[in-house]
Amino acid sequence: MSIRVRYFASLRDRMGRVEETLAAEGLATVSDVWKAVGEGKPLPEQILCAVNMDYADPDSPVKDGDEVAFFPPVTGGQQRAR
Amino acid sequence: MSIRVRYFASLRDRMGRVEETLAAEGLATVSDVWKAVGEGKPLPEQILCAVNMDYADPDSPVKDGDEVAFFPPVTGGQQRAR
Amino acid sequence: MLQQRGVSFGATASFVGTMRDFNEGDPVRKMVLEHYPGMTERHLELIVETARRRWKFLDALVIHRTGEVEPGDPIVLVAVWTAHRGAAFDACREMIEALKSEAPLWKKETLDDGERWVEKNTSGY
Amino acid sequence: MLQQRGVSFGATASFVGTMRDFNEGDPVRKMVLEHYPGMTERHLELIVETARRRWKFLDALVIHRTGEVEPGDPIVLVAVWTAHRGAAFDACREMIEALKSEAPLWKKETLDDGERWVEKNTSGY
Repeated sequence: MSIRVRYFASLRDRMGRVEETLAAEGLATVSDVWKAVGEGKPLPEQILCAVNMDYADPDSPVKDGDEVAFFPPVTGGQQRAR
Repeated sequence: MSIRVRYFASLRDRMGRVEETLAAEGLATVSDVWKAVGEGKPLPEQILCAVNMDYADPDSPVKDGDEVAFFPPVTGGQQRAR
Repeated sequence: MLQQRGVSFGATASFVGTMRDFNEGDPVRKMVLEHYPGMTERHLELIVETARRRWKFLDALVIHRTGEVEPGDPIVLVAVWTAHRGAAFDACREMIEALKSEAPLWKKETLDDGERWVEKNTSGY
Repeated sequence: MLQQRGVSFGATASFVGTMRDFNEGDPVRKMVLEHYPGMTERHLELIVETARRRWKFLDALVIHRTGEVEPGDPIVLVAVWTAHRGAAFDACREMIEALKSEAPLWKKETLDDGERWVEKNTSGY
């Protein structure tokens, strides 16, 4: 009956929280989840999302028990050389 | 007053000797050296040559004191994968 | 280790990415590498599997450091063992590019006057 | 060693070529790597210098084994340290190709029924 929402890196700092748990009612897509946690605003284009640890789209479906994550573009690997 | 001639790998086996020293008189080019050691035949196209450890051509000049080497195509590095 | 992987491979290509002490014109003192436990590991495995299907290499290893690192520390290793050297180079390079664009990993730098998240990644060269 | 080369480089690419136990359809028991003392060393250095001018990398290492080797033994190592990973991969690959075509080195294989000189080299892939 719930969806776990997690935030990483700079987005976590901006949200001011590491994770939260939402009631699943009324949440059909990743986009719905974001609206629920992000004060109703649409998901910014540069924010990535994952459902159950697979990359997802704003339109990807979510269901009870899912883990949804939001995070900024990834920056792993070798450090930027500049 | 002499030119040292060296052979490597399969060419050494074929020549039956590792090196020899020739009198420099009458030897103006690598090609002349080969004719002197190779029973008068022209230098085969696939045989590589070096003068004083730098790659050379049949037309490269030689002089007293030089070291001339003849060898087959190189096969270093990773083994042929087949 | 290289020598114990059997005798049917002839080529090993590897890449190590190391923390530099400068970024965007600023000296960097240290760095924290954050990951998404579970998802990061899964995506590193996926990168190996994708490359294995494409190049039929014999073996590959991808290791990415997490947590605090200092300049000079290795951050990422990609190693590939194959029969032919062309495949080893191609797969190794493709895997590090895939890792940089797909694996959930983020860097926060400590500068002289504070911290900052690295916002975008180098696209390669 | 990788971690002690300073903090201005960010990328290390390396290649190891290893002796395989099969060549031209025949099992190979061992191999002798012959070189031209003096000329071989000079040409390995030349390969490093040529690549250094072309890519401005920070450091490079080329090591080629000589004498008797057995299957699984490493034959050649090329390692390159640079700031950017593209240059590291490109230089490493170019250097191993140059080594194979330019460095005076020859292989003699020991088969089950005798010995043979390897007559030509693989052109890359």
